[in-house]
Amino acid sequence: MIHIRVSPEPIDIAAEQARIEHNAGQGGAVATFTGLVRADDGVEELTLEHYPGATEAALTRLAEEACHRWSLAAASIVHRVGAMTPGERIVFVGTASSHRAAALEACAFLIDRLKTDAPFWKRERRGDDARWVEQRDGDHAAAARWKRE
Amino acid sequence: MIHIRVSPEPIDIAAEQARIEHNAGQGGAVATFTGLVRADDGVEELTLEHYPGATEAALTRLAEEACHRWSLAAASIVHRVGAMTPGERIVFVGTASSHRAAALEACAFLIDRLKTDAPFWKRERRGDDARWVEQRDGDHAAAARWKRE
Amino acid sequence: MRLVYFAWVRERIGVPEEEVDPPAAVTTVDALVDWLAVRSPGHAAAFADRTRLRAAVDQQFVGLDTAIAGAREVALFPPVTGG
Amino acid sequence: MRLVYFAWVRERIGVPEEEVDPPAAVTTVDALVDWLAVRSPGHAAAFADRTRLRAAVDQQFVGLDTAIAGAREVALFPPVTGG
Repeated sequence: MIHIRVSPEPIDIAAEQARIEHNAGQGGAVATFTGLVRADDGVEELTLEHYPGATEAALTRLAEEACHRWSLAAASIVHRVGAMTPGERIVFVGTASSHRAAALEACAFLIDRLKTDAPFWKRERRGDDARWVEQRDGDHAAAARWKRE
Repeated sequence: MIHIRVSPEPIDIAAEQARIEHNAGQGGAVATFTGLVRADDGVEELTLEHYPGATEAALTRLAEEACHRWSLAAASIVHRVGAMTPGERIVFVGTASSHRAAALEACAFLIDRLKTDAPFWKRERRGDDARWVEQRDGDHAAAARWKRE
Repeated sequence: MRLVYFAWVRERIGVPEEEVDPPAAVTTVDALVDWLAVRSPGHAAAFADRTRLRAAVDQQFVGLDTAIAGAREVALFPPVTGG
Repeated sequence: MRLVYFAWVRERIGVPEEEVDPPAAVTTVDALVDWLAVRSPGHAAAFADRTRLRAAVDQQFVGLDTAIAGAREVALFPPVTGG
Protein backbone atom coordinates (compact mmCIF):
# COMPACT_ATOMS: atom_id res chain seq x y z
CA MET A 1 0.00 0.00 0.00
CA ILE A 2 1.61 3.21 -1.20
CA HIS A 3 0.79 6.72 -0.02
CA ILE A 4 2.33 9.78 -1.67
CA ARG A 5 1.52 13.39 -0.82
CA VAL A 6 3.16 16.68 -1.83
CA SER A 7 1.48 19.61 -0.15
CA PRO A 8 2.03 22.98 1.55
CA GLU A 9 0.14 21.69 4.62
CA PRO A 10 2.14 20.91 7.79
CA ILE A 11 2.93 17.19 8.16
CA ASP A 12 0.74 15.45 10.76
CA ILE A 13 2.92 12.67 12.20
CA ALA A 14 0.14 10.98 14.17
CA ALA A 15 -2.05 10.74 11.06
CA GLU A 16 0.80 9.46 8.89
CA GLN A 17 1.87 6.90 11.49
CA ALA A 18 -1.73 5.71 11.88
CA ARG A 19 -2.02 5.31 8.11
CA ILE A 20 1.15 3.21 7.90
CA GLU A 21 0.14 1.06 10.84
CA HIS A 22 -3.30 0.53 9.26
CA ASN A 23 -1.72 -0.38 5.92
CA ALA A 24 0.85 -2.64 7.60
CA GLY A 25 -1.56 -5.56 7.81
CA GLN A 26 0.35 -8.43 9.41
CA GLY A 27 3.59 -6.46 9.23
CA GLY A 28 4.73 -5.73 12.76
CA ALA A 29 7.61 -3.34 12.06
CA VAL A 30 7.19 0.34 11.17
CA ALA A 31 10.16 2.62 10.48
CA THR A 32 9.93 6.35 9.84
CA PHE A 33 12.22 9.20 8.95
CA THR A 34 11.32 12.84 9.48
CA GLY A 35 13.41 15.70 8.13
CA LEU A 36 13.20 19.02 9.99
CA VAL A 37 14.17 22.45 8.68
CA ARG A 38 17.56 23.18 10.22
CA ALA A 39 18.28 26.52 11.83
CA ASP A 40 22.04 26.36 11.44
CA ASP A 41 23.84 29.07 9.48
CA GLY A 42 21.12 31.54 10.41
CA VAL A 43 18.45 30.32 7.99
CA GLU A 44 15.16 32.04 8.81
CA GLU A 45 12.96 30.56 6.10
CA LEU A 46 13.18 27.64 3.69
CA THR A 47 11.06 27.50 0.55
CA LEU A 48 10.54 24.27 -1.40
CA GLU A 49 9.58 24.35 -5.06
CA HIS A 50 8.53 21.24 -6.94
CA TYR A 51 7.41 20.05 -10.38
CA PRO A 52 3.70 19.24 -9.97
CA GLY A 53 2.83 15.85 -11.38
CA ALA A 54 6.41 14.81 -12.12
CA THR A 55 7.32 14.97 -8.42
CA GLU A 56 4.44 12.74 -7.35
CA ALA A 57 5.25 10.32 -10.18
CA ALA A 58 8.92 10.16 -9.14
CA LEU A 59 7.99 9.51 -5.50
CA THR A 60 5.51 6.82 -6.52
CA ARG A 61 8.19 5.06 -8.58
CA LEU A 62 10.60 5.19 -5.63
CA ALA A 63 7.99 3.79 -3.23
CA GLU A 64 7.13 1.02 -5.70
CA GLU A 65 10.82 0.12 -6.02
CA ALA A 66 11.17 -0.03 -2.21
CA CYS A 67 8.01 -2.14 -1.80
CA HIS A 68 9.28 -4.59 -4.39
CA ARG A 69 12.88 -4.76 -3.17
CA TRP A 70 12.08 -5.18 0.55
CA SER A 71 8.63 -6.82 0.29
CA LEU A 72 7.06 -3.97 2.23
CA ALA A 73 3.47 -4.03 3.40
CA ALA A 74 3.28 -0.23 3.14
CA ALA A 75 5.34 2.81 2.16
CA SER A 76 4.49 6.50 2.58
CA ILE A 77 6.30 9.59 1.34
CA VAL A 78 4.91 12.93 2.43
CA HIS A 79 6.79 16.03 1.30
CA ARG A 80 5.98 19.57 2.23
CA VAL A 81 6.40 22.40 -0.30
CA GLY A 82 6.22 26.19 0.00
CA ALA A 83 7.60 28.32 2.83
CA MET A 84 8.71 26.78 6.15
CA THR A 85 10.53 27.97 9.26
CA PRO A 86 13.28 26.19 11.24
CA GLY A 87 12.09 23.19 13.25
CA GLU A 88 9.16 22.47 10.91
CA ARG A 89 8.89 19.12 9.15
CA ILE A 90 9.93 19.05 5.48
CA VAL A 91 9.60 15.37 4.73
CA PHE A 92 8.21 12.18 6.25
CA VAL A 93 9.04 8.68 5.02
CA GLY A 94 7.37 5.62 6.55
CA THR A 95 7.68 1.91 5.83
CA ALA A 96 6.02 -1.21 7.21
CA SER A 97 7.22 -4.78 6.97
CA SER A 98 7.08 -8.02 8.89
CA HIS A 99 10.86 -7.68 9.37
CA ARG A 100 12.40 -4.78 11.23
CA ALA A 101 15.62 -4.74 9.18
CA ALA A 102 13.60 -4.50 5.95
CA ALA A 103 11.51 -1.60 7.26
CA LEU A 104 14.61 0.33 8.41
CA GLU A 105 16.65 -0.32 5.27
CA ALA A 106 13.80 0.62 2.96
CA CYS A 107 13.28 3.82 4.95
CA ALA A 108 16.97 4.73 4.51
CA PHE A 109 16.76 3.91 0.79
CA LEU A 110 13.73 6.15 0.29
CA ILE A 111 15.17 9.19 2.04
CA ASP A 112 18.54 8.84 0.27
CA ARG A 113 17.01 8.40 -3.16
CA LEU A 114 14.37 11.10 -2.90
CA LYS A 115 17.16 13.62 -2.31
CA THR A 116 18.53 12.93 -5.80
CA ASP A 117 15.63 11.46 -7.79
CA ALA A 118 12.67 13.74 -7.11
CA PRO A 119 12.27 17.26 -8.52
CA PHE A 120 12.40 19.53 -5.46
CA TRP A 121 14.43 22.71 -5.11
CA LYS A 122 15.27 24.45 -1.83
CA ARG A 123 15.72 28.17 -1.35
CA GLU A 124 17.06 29.52 1.94
CA ARG A 125 16.42 33.00 3.24
CA ARG A 126 18.67 34.74 5.78
CA GLY A 127 17.44 38.26 6.42
CA ASP A 128 17.15 39.91 3.00
CA ASP A 129 19.40 37.36 1.33
CA ALA A 130 17.63 34.47 -0.43
CA ARG A 131 19.57 31.86 -2.37
CA TRP A 132 18.96 28.49 -4.00
CA VAL A 133 20.65 25.56 -2.28
CA GLU A 134 23.40 23.86 -4.30
CA GLN A 135 23.31 20.10 -4.73
CA ARG A 136 25.53 18.23 -2.27
CA ASP A 137 27.97 15.55 -3.45
CA GLY A 138 27.22 13.58 -0.28
CA ASP A 139 23.62 13.13 -1.40
CA HIS A 140 24.76 11.48 -4.60
CA ALA A 141 27.10 9.18 -2.69
CA ALA A 142 24.27 8.21 -0.32
CA ALA A 143 21.89 7.51 -3.20
CA ALA A 144 24.52 5.57 -5.15
CA ARG A 145 25.00 3.00 -2.41
CA TRP A 146 21.52 1.62 -3.23
CA LYS A 147 22.43 0.91 -6.85
CA ARG A 148 22.15 -2.77 -7.61
CA GLU A 149 25.30 -4.36 -8.98
CA MET B 1 18.89 14.03 25.65
CA ILE B 2 17.72 10.57 26.65
CA HIS B 3 14.14 9.54 27.38
CA ILE B 4 13.31 6.07 28.73
CA ARG B 5 9.86 4.84 29.71
CA VAL B 6 8.54 1.38 30.57
CA SER B 7 4.81 1.48 31.24
CA PRO B 8 1.51 -0.35 30.71
CA GLU B 9 0.08 2.79 29.08
CA PRO B 10 -0.49 2.79 25.28
CA ILE B 11 2.34 4.48 23.37
CA ASP B 12 1.42 7.98 22.12
CA ILE B 13 3.40 8.43 18.88
CA ALA B 14 2.60 12.13 18.45
CA ALA B 15 3.83 12.89 21.97
CA GLU B 16 6.99 10.80 21.54
CA GLN B 17 7.77 12.32 18.13
CA ALA B 18 7.24 15.84 19.54
CA ARG B 19 9.61 15.06 22.41
CA ILE B 20 12.35 13.83 20.06
CA GLU B 21 11.93 16.80 17.75
CA HIS B 22 12.08 19.16 20.73
CA ASN B 23 15.21 17.42 22.06
CA ALA B 24 16.80 17.36 18.60
CA GLY B 25 18.06 20.94 18.87
CA GLN B 26 19.93 21.68 15.64
CA GLY B 27 19.64 18.06 14.55
CA GLY B 28 17.42 17.94 11.49
CA ALA B 29 17.01 14.17 11.11
CA VAL B 30 14.63 12.05 13.20
CA ALA B 31 14.32 8.28 12.76
CA THR B 32 11.83 6.09 14.57
CA PHE B 33 10.96 2.44 14.84
CA THR B 34 7.63 1.16 16.14
CA GLY B 35 6.96 -2.50 16.87
CA LEU B 36 3.35 -3.68 16.68
CA VAL B 37 1.85 -6.82 18.21
CA ARG B 38 1.57 -9.28 15.34
CA ALA B 39 -1.60 -11.23 14.77
CA ASP B 40 -0.03 -14.08 12.85
CA ASP B 41 -0.35 -17.63 14.17
CA GLY B 42 -3.63 -16.73 15.82
CA VAL B 43 -2.22 -14.82 18.79
CA GLU B 44 -5.06 -13.09 20.63
CA GLU B 45 -3.13 -11.46 23.45
CA LEU B 46 0.50 -10.70 24.18
CA THR B 47 1.72 -10.05 27.73
CA LEU B 48 5.07 -8.41 28.43
CA GLU B 49 6.79 -8.94 31.76
CA HIS B 50 9.86 -6.93 32.78
CA TYR B 51 12.35 -6.55 35.63
CA PRO B 52 11.48 -3.18 37.18
CA GLY B 53 14.52 -0.99 37.69
CA ALA B 54 16.93 -3.30 35.85
CA THR B 55 14.99 -2.88 32.59
CA GLU B 56 15.06 0.92 32.72
CA ALA B 57 18.78 0.82 33.61
CA ALA B 58 19.54 -1.50 30.66
CA LEU B 59 17.60 0.75 28.25
CA THR B 60 19.38 3.84 29.59
CA ARG B 61 22.77 2.20 29.03
CA LEU B 62 21.78 1.28 25.46
CA ALA B 63 20.58 4.81 24.70
CA GLU B 64 23.79 6.27 26.16
CA GLU B 65 25.87 3.95 24.00
CA ALA B 66 23.92 4.99 20.88
CA CYS B 67 24.20 8.70 21.71
CA HIS B 68 27.94 8.35 22.15
CA ARG B 69 28.57 6.15 19.10
CA TRP B 70 26.48 8.19 16.63
CA SER B 71 26.73 11.65 18.28
CA LEU B 72 22.94 11.78 18.63
CA ALA B 73 21.12 14.88 19.79
CA ALA B 74 18.36 12.72 21.32
CA ALA B 75 17.35 9.11 21.86
CA SER B 76 14.06 7.72 23.21
CA ILE B 77 13.06 4.19 24.09
CA VAL B 78 9.46 3.62 25.16
CA HIS B 79 8.42 0.06 25.92
CA ARG B 80 4.98 -1.10 26.83
CA VAL B 81 4.45 -3.88 29.39
CA GLY B 82 1.40 -5.86 30.51
CA ALA B 83 -1.36 -7.21 28.25
CA MET B 84 -1.76 -6.08 24.63
CA THR B 85 -3.82 -7.12 21.62
CA PRO B 86 -2.70 -7.51 17.98
CA GLY B 87 -2.02 -4.22 16.20
CA GLU B 88 -1.12 -2.37 19.41
CA ARG B 89 2.31 -0.78 19.81
CA ILE B 90 4.82 -2.69 21.95
CA VAL B 91 7.90 -0.55 21.51
CA PHE B 92 8.94 2.83 20.14
CA VAL B 93 12.53 3.85 19.46
CA GLY B 94 13.40 7.35 18.28
CA THR B 95 16.69 9.04 17.46
CA ALA B 96 17.68 12.55 16.36
CA SER B 97 20.88 13.65 14.71
CA SER B 98 22.15 16.26 12.30
CA HIS B 99 22.90 13.39 9.86
CA ARG B 100 20.17 11.15 8.51
CA ALA B 101 22.39 8.06 8.23
CA ALA B 102 23.40 8.39 11.90
CA ALA B 103 19.78 8.68 13.04
CA LEU B 104 18.71 5.63 11.02
CA GLU B 105 21.68 3.46 12.00
CA ALA B 106 21.34 4.30 15.68
CA CYS B 107 17.63 3.47 15.50
CA ALA B 108 18.44 0.04 14.01
CA PHE B 109 21.11 -0.51 16.67
CA LEU B 110 18.70 0.29 19.52
CA ILE B 111 15.90 -2.00 18.35
CA ASP B 112 18.32 -4.87 17.64
CA ARG B 113 20.11 -4.59 20.96
CA LEU B 114 17.06 -4.10 23.14
CA LYS B 115 15.77 -7.46 21.92
CA THR B 116 18.75 -9.21 23.52
CA ASP B 117 20.03 -6.84 26.20
CA ALA B 118 16.95 -5.73 28.13
CA PRO B 119 14.97 -7.94 30.54
CA PHE B 120 11.57 -8.36 28.90
CA TRP B 121 9.66 -11.61 28.48
CA LYS B 122 6.75 -12.18 26.09
CA ARG B 123 3.85 -14.55 26.68
CA GLU B 124 1.41 -15.28 23.86
CA ARG B 125 -2.16 -16.41 24.39
CA ARG B 126 -4.17 -18.27 21.75
CA GLY B 127 -7.59 -19.18 23.10
CA ASP B 128 -6.94 -21.05 26.39
CA ASP B 129 -3.32 -21.76 25.49
CA ALA B 130 -0.74 -19.34 26.91
CA ARG B 131 2.97 -19.89 26.39
CA TRP B 132 6.21 -18.00 26.87
CA VAL B 133 7.98 -17.00 23.67
CA GLU B 134 11.33 -18.72 23.08
CA GLN B 135 14.37 -16.62 22.26
CA ARG B 136 15.11 -16.38 18.54
CA ASP B 137 18.60 -17.02 17.18
CA GLY B 138 18.01 -14.28 14.61
CA ASP B 139 17.76 -11.70 17.38
CA HIS B 140 21.23 -12.64 18.60
CA ALA B 141 22.65 -12.42 15.09
CA ALA B 142 21.04 -8.99 14.63
CA ALA B 143 22.42 -7.72 17.93
CA ALA B 144 25.87 -9.19 17.28
CA ARG B 145 26.38 -7.18 14.11
CA TRP B 146 26.74 -4.04 16.27
CA LYS B 147 29.65 -5.48 18.26
CA ARG B 148 32.75 -3.37 17.77
CA GLU B 149 35.75 -5.23 16.41
CA MET C 1 5.49 22.74 -27.17
CA ARG C 2 5.12 23.76 -23.53
CA LEU C 3 8.27 24.74 -21.66
CA VAL C 4 8.33 24.77 -17.86
CA TYR C 5 11.08 26.23 -15.69
CA PHE C 6 11.96 25.77 -12.03
CA ALA C 7 14.08 27.39 -9.30
CA TRP C 8 16.73 29.84 -10.55
CA VAL C 9 16.10 28.88 -14.19
CA ARG C 10 12.53 30.12 -13.71
CA GLU C 11 13.69 33.24 -11.85
CA ARG C 12 16.24 34.23 -14.49
CA ILE C 13 13.84 33.73 -17.39
CA GLY C 14 11.14 35.56 -15.48
CA VAL C 15 8.19 33.27 -16.32
CA PRO C 16 7.30 29.80 -15.01
CA GLU C 17 6.29 28.52 -18.43
CA GLU C 18 5.89 29.48 -22.07
CA GLU C 19 4.62 28.02 -25.33
CA VAL C 20 7.17 27.82 -28.14
CA ASP C 21 7.27 26.41 -31.66
CA PRO C 22 10.92 25.66 -32.45
CA PRO C 23 12.04 25.05 -36.07
CA ALA C 24 12.40 21.50 -37.32
CA ALA C 25 16.20 21.70 -37.08
CA VAL C 26 15.89 21.81 -33.27
CA THR C 27 15.84 18.07 -32.56
CA THR C 28 17.40 17.67 -29.07
CA VAL C 29 17.13 19.33 -25.65
CA ASP C 30 20.61 20.80 -26.19
CA ALA C 31 19.57 22.34 -29.50
CA LEU C 32 16.37 23.65 -27.89
CA VAL C 33 18.42 25.34 -25.16
CA ASP C 34 20.74 26.91 -27.81
CA TRP C 35 17.67 28.20 -29.62
CA LEU C 36 16.06 29.54 -26.41
CA ALA C 37 19.26 31.19 -25.14
CA VAL C 38 19.08 33.99 -27.71
CA ARG C 39 15.45 34.88 -26.97
CA SER C 40 16.26 37.26 -24.10
CA PRO C 41 19.05 38.21 -21.66
CA GLY C 42 17.09 36.25 -19.02
CA HIS C 43 17.16 33.10 -21.12
CA ALA C 44 20.87 33.64 -21.80
CA ALA C 45 21.57 33.96 -18.04
CA ALA C 46 19.48 30.88 -17.20
CA PHE C 47 21.31 28.73 -19.72
CA ALA C 48 24.85 30.16 -19.39
CA ASP C 49 26.20 27.18 -17.41
CA ARG C 50 25.01 24.05 -19.20
CA THR C 51 26.68 21.78 -16.57
CA ARG C 52 24.17 23.02 -14.00
CA LEU C 53 21.16 22.41 -16.23
CA ARG C 54 18.87 19.38 -16.05
CA ALA C 55 15.86 18.44 -18.17
CA ALA C 56 12.71 16.37 -18.34
CA VAL C 57 10.77 15.51 -21.51
CA ASP C 58 7.11 14.78 -20.88
CA GLN C 59 7.98 14.53 -17.17
CA GLN C 60 10.71 11.90 -17.68
CA PHE C 61 14.20 12.94 -16.53
CA VAL C 62 16.58 12.82 -19.48
CA GLY C 63 20.06 13.85 -20.59
CA LEU C 64 20.43 17.05 -22.62
CA ASP C 65 21.27 15.02 -25.73
CA THR C 66 17.78 13.50 -25.76
CA ALA C 67 15.52 13.94 -28.81
CA ILE C 68 12.44 16.14 -28.40
CA ALA C 69 10.48 14.97 -31.45
CA GLY C 70 6.79 14.80 -30.50
CA ALA C 71 7.35 16.15 -26.98
CA ARG C 72 4.45 18.09 -25.48
CA GLU C 73 6.30 19.37 -22.39
CA VAL C 74 9.98 20.06 -21.82
CA ALA C 75 11.14 21.11 -18.34
CA LEU C 76 14.47 22.88 -17.68
CA PHE C 77 15.81 23.29 -14.14
CA PRO C 78 18.89 23.12 -11.87
CA PRO C 79 20.04 19.91 -10.13
CA VAL C 80 17.45 18.87 -7.54
CA THR C 81 17.96 19.64 -3.83
CA GLY C 82 14.97 18.05 -2.11
CA GLY C 83 14.39 16.07 1.09
CA MET D 1 19.42 -12.16 50.19
CA ARG D 2 16.43 -11.29 48.02
CA LEU D 3 15.64 -13.60 45.09
CA VAL D 4 13.44 -12.43 42.23
CA TYR D 5 12.02 -14.61 39.47
CA PHE D 6 10.54 -13.81 36.06
CA ALA D 7 8.48 -15.46 33.32
CA TRP D 8 8.27 -19.26 33.50
CA VAL D 9 10.87 -19.41 36.29
CA ARG D 10 8.47 -17.34 38.41
CA GLU D 11 5.47 -19.42 37.34
CA ARG D 12 7.10 -22.74 38.15
CA ILE D 13 8.36 -21.59 41.54
CA GLY D 14 4.97 -20.04 42.28
CA VAL D 15 6.19 -16.79 43.86
CA PRO D 16 7.72 -13.67 42.28
CA GLU D 17 10.33 -13.27 45.02
CA GLU D 18 11.58 -14.72 48.28
CA GLU D 19 14.12 -13.97 50.99
CA VAL D 20 16.75 -16.66 51.56
CA ASP D 21 19.87 -17.07 53.68
CA PRO D 22 22.10 -19.59 51.91
CA PRO D 23 24.99 -21.23 53.81
CA ALA D 24 28.51 -19.84 53.38
CA ALA D 25 29.49 -22.71 51.08
CA VAL D 26 27.10 -21.30 48.43
CA THR D 27 29.46 -18.86 46.72
CA THR D 28 28.25 -18.64 43.08
CA VAL D 29 24.95 -18.31 41.21
CA ASP D 30 25.33 -21.94 40.06
CA ALA D 31 25.75 -23.14 43.65
CA LEU D 32 22.78 -21.01 44.70
CA VAL D 33 20.63 -22.63 42.02
CA ASP D 34 21.75 -26.11 43.17
CA TRP D 35 20.83 -25.19 46.72
CA LEU D 36 17.44 -23.74 45.67
CA ALA D 37 16.53 -26.66 43.38
CA VAL D 38 15.87 -29.02 46.32
CA ARG D 39 13.57 -26.60 48.16
CA SER D 40 10.41 -27.65 46.29
CA PRO D 41 9.22 -29.48 43.16
CA GLY D 42 8.51 -26.04 41.70
CA HIS D 43 12.10 -24.92 42.21
CA ALA D 44 13.33 -28.22 40.75
CA ALA D 45 11.16 -27.70 37.64
CA ALA D 46 12.26 -24.08 37.23
CA PHE D 47 15.94 -24.99 37.36
CA ALA D 48 15.87 -28.34 35.52
CA ASP D 49 17.39 -26.96 32.28
CA ARG D 50 20.36 -24.84 33.31
CA THR D 51 21.08 -23.90 29.65
CA ARG D 52 17.83 -21.92 29.58
CA LEU D 53 18.56 -20.06 32.82
CA ARG D 54 19.96 -16.53 33.02
CA ALA D 55 20.87 -14.44 36.07
CA ALA D 56 21.45 -10.93 37.36
CA VAL D 57 23.28 -10.03 40.57
CA ASP D 58 22.23 -6.68 42.01
CA GLN D 59 20.58 -5.97 38.63
CA GLN D 60 23.74 -6.64 36.60
CA PHE D 61 23.47 -9.45 34.05
CA VAL D 62 26.05 -12.11 34.84
CA GLY D 63 27.09 -15.66 33.98
CA LEU D 64 25.99 -18.46 36.31
CA ASP D 65 29.60 -18.90 37.50
CA THR D 66 29.57 -15.41 39.06
CA ALA D 67 30.25 -14.99 42.78
CA ILE D 68 27.34 -13.85 44.96
CA ALA D 69 29.32 -12.70 48.00
CA GLY D 70 27.68 -9.54 49.36
CA ALA D 71 24.82 -9.62 46.85
CA ARG D 72 21.55 -8.10 48.04
CA GLU D 73 19.43 -9.23 45.06
CA VAL D 74 19.80 -12.19 42.73
CA ALA D 75 17.40 -12.54 39.78
CA LEU D 76 16.82 -15.82 37.92
CA PHE D 77 14.90 -15.93 34.62
CA PRO D 78 14.73 -17.37 31.08
CA PRO D 79 16.52 -15.80 28.09
CA VAL D 80 14.94 -12.43 27.33
CA THR D 81 12.40 -12.04 24.50
CA GLY D 82 11.61 -8.33 24.44
CA GLY D 83 11.06 -5.69 21.78
